[in-house]
Amino acid sequence: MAFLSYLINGMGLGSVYAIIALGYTMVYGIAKMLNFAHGDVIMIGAYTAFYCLTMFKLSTFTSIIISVVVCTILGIIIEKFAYKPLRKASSLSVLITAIGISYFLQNLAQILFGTDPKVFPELMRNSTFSLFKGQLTLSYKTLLTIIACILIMIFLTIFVNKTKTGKAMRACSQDKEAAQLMGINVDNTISITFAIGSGLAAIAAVLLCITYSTFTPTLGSMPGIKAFTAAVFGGIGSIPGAFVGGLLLGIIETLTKAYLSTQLSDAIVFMVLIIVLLIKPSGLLGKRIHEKV
Amino acid sequence: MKKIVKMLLVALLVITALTGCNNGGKEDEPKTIKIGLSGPLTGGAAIYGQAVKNGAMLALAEVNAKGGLQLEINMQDDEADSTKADTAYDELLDWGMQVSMFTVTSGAGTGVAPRYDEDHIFALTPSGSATTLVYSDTKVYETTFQMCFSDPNQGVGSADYIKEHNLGTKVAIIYKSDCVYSTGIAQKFVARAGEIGLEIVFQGAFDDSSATDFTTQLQGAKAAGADVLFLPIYYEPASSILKQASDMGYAPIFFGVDGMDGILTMKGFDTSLAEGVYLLTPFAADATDDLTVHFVTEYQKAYGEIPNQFAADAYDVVYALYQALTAGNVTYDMNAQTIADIMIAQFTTMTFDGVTGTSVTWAANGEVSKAPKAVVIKNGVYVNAE
Amino acid sequence: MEKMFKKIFDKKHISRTVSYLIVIVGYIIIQLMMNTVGIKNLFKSLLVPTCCYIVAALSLNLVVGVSGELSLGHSGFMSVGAFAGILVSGLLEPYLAMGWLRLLIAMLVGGVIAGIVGLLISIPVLKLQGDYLAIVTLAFCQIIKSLLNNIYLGVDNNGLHFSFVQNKVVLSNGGRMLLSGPMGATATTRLATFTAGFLLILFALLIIYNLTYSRFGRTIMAARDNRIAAESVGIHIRNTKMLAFVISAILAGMSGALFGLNYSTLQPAKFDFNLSILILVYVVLGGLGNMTGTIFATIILYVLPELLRGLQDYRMLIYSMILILIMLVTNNQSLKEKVEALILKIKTRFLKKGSVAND
Amino acid sequence: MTKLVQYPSGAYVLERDAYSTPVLETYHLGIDFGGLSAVNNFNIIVGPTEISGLIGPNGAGKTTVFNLLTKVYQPSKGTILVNGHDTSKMTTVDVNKAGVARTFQNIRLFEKMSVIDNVKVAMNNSMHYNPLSAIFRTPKYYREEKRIHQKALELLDIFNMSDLANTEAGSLPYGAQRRLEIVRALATKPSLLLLDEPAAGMNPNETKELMATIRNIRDKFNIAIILIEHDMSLVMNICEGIAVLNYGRIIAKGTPKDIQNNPVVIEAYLGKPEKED
Repeated sequence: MAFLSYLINGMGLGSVYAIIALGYTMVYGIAKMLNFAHGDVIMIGAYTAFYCLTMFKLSTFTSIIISVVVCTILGIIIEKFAYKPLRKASSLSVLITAIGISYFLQNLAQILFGTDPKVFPELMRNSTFSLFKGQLTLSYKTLLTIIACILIMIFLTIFVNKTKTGKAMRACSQDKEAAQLMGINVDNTISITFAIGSGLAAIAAVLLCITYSTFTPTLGSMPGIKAFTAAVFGGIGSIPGAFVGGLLLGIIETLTKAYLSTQLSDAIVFMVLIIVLLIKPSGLLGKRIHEKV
Repeated sequence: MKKIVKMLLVALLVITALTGCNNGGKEDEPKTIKIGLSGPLTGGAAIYGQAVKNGAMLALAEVNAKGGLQLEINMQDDEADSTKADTAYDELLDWGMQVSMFTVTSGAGTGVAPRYDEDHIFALTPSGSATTLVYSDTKVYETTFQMCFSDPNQGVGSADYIKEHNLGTKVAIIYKSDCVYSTGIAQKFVARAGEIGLEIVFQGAFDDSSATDFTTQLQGAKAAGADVLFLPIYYEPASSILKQASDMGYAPIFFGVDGMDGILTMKGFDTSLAEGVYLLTPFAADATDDLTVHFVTEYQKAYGEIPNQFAADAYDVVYALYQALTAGNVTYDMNAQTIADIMIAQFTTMTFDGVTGTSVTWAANGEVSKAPKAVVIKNGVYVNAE
Repeated sequence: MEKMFKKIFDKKHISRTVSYLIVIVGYIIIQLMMNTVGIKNLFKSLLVPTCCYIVAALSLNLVVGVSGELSLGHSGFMSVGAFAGILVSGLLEPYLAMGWLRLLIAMLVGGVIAGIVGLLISIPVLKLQGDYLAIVTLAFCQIIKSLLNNIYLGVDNNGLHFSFVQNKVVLSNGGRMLLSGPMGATATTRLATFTAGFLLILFALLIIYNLTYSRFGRTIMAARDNRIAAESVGIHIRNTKMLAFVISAILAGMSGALFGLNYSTLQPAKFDFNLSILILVYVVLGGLGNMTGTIFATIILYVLPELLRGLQDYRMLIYSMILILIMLVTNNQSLKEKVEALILKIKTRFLKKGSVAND
Repeated sequence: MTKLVQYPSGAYVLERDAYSTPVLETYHLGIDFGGLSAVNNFNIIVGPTEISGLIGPNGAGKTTVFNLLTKVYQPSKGTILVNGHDTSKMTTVDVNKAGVARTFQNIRLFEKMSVIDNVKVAMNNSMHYNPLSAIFRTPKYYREEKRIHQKALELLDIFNMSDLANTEAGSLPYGAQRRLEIVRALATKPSLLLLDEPAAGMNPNETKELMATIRNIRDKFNIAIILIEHDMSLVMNICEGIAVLNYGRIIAKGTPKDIQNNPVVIEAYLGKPEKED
């Protein structure tokens, strides 16, 4: 029974990774850049929701919406001012800039909000239920996280495959120049991708905060890197890949913590990343791309 | 080439600007004893640093008002980090520190303890409880002393208390593996539990990078059927643990040590979660002796909150230093090394009465003789558990 | 003699000469000041770390600037070097009284071990390119930190005692813990000196410059400038990059060893991702491939905020802004032109005023 | 002037090369990109002193052939022999060591390095000192560096570029960049030189000069050359054998004269006659 509860918790954690991984995977798929600042957008989302709830005493739903809006705008701003001018630069320069943005947000938050941990307000009280005659206790929060993740996946898959914007995104991810020739506004499409990824980050932020209860300006960095691992694991550019990668990574991490060692769980998660990259660089569900000469 | 010369000149200017202040230019006759202190004023342990600062400043004002020996305290922020504490130490040296209140946290203090010893400067920590602050595997630091009871004492005390009062039969521990303080207590606790026949069913660890998610450890403890959860950690992760345990419907008896102190003043924390939590502390704000009543009222007047044991320890440190400085006839112009010799002689022989204990004495290795007391949180305040 | 003089000051080697000069002159000035007027303790305590960061930044510049691969795990090599150095120094302590010799051995061992780790890591890492390569170096840095966090090592009369994950080391009387997991090394004898740091910088410069101005440097840069062309003229990219990577790891390891022996307590968590980024900022501000710039950038960015401690809270914020701005200006043509025009404008105005004043 | 003889396999080589090992042989060479066959059943034999041309309309797969020969792409099928050695297990680097050097359609110089350093990079494999020797500047380092410096200058001199030795390669004029790419390729001492559109972007005078240079290279270095070119006057002038590629297949092979009169080639280039205006 313990195993089952670890497994479900792992899926809860994995769902959060999956939602964050979506942000990475969509942006990487289209802009071919690793948006290192994604984790810090999550953090901004958390602070926004926190202040909406505590300082302005807004309702949970309004707070989440505001947080999503703030993150979306932030994502677009970051893209416009920092990444767009570098569209033709080497990947080294873009990555360094992204790291710069990440540190900028993190340290700005440290100065604005302080480094002391904030306690996220309770949104769901006494939220457990038992199964199997009390042998298995589950929290609604975990279930909520998993369900939210599945809904987002379904929504995004439909969006990317059925809508015009979604199709434009797929076209851009395959060949930007060709897409431009076909009359697709590449810049706008990239901005929309950033907007969606960042909006999802806000949802991930709230989900992270209701499970962990306290958070600091470094909230996003570790989940960010791990979610990137999940995105690579599942195959970068692939939405179902992010889902599978996220879930697997969450489960691996939780089970390692439970049965091997808490202190080694990070090492094992990163080991997974390295092994995946070496054996199957395109990930579980990704496609291989040829280099042009 | 010109550019290079210019650059070199600028560099030279910068360097000259930052030097030479040490022994150049005789200052006016000193009129205070300079006491250094470093502790976390920002970061995850900031509540401790702030409490120590408040307690120390309160005592400082009272002591100076007596009109006798005048003291001065300079507090540097070290964010409870050993390297930053090292820089803070240098800053204090440059300031001309004669006596020190050492560091607030054990982690920061471990790094600078050998430096106090090498430089022969007397240091009395209010709250750094690890043994590494007063001795290492190979040597005893002559000049460093503690005001709080040491980690082994807390570990042993906790185990004994749980056993004697029959709080539970199966004990789980969650500790922070990269913290001297936490591992020190946990190790002693486990050893003592073995001696007195207390069953430990689960040991979970976390470190700085995994200090947010405790569900796995809690699930482990729950699965092992633990009815007492021992938490030799700081209040910040402890608050998350209490929260996450309540989320998963796990309600053992929580038992903390002095690091748990401060949880009630944590901003935004739902104090009802801490209801029934036991913790060890040498200081109970509801005590009725004159000293404590005086301290608590004055503290409340000054800072608007009930002091925790960190504030109390710091308050005592200033009084203890004052007592020793006066008794040893220390003068303002003495250098730190001379003062250190006098202070060591004083501290190993004197008895001190303060808010955190009466008839307190110190061993030659710097450890204090004090017995930890257990309190339990009821209706949001500490109540003596006896 | 004249030829030699010419060689030292000719255009191609001038930056090399300047960096050696700066280091030597800086050392002499600081030594003189220490022995005459005396300097603040705070400043004194910054000397060794500054040297360590300079060497770490120089070695990272070999990988990022010269070889053109973004490594985000440089602090990992420092970490390996640091703890290897501390261990060696700790083990030798009862047998070797001469501090400087112990320090030298510790630095060499630290460098060699970091080099070996670098070699092992480079095999998988260099199979990848670009972002993936960067993220894998970051992953390795985390793995190194995690592993070091779990090593418990003690020594007593019966020899070494080792345990992994949980501290099961039991020492007989008089034994010492050399590494205690996440708490790292405690009660280390501090051996690091400013002179050692100075010599290490010179050594690093010697290695990096001599390597750069050799057939190896040429192939490393060729592989960076155009991978496919380099392969077409028979350059083995992976071996070439591996050389840069391993030498960089060795130097980082040596700087780590010096760093480790500068503190009595050191935790593995000190060498985290932030440190890697910090060093990267020094490299980027100093200029990719520009060693003199790296030295200046490190001194300015590390020492100034430490001295002006009020600035410390804003340090990383300022760093990150510098990082973004430099990348934007150097990589975006229109921004670059704007900034150049601005500099020209300021220059001409400044010069005009200056000449008027001179008249 | 040129005369071809037929091998038993059916391929043609120059008469003067008939009794030496061919520098390049390919049999049934082909590559698929995701199901699309870009090059198919490509068979040629090149003798050790031949200048041959590879022509064909845009997108015919010419550069892909070069990429296959230099192992930038791994062939899906077929064999490549360089100087009689099978290259199936070789990488780009190995192929170069076996004697194939090339230039690129879109110039690929080491732009931030000086002209002479570009050449020295290519000479790297003929230098013998180890990293330690470089770091501690042993006599061997100085000896080798001096030798290679001399050799690089000599090579540049042949192409009248020795006075540009210390210029940054990226700042050279276009024509000089093309020339430098050839010098760099020659510095690896190849037995087969692949030139990918060497005359692209050149004016008629430069092209004329280039023709002389290419002949000169063959005579001086005694090597075979294959060039991809759209400038027909150049191809017809200097090539001794020509292969025409269309849709990834060789549609004609022979001497310039044969090719000029081949109706299949004319059709490939100009389309079917009746469709013309």
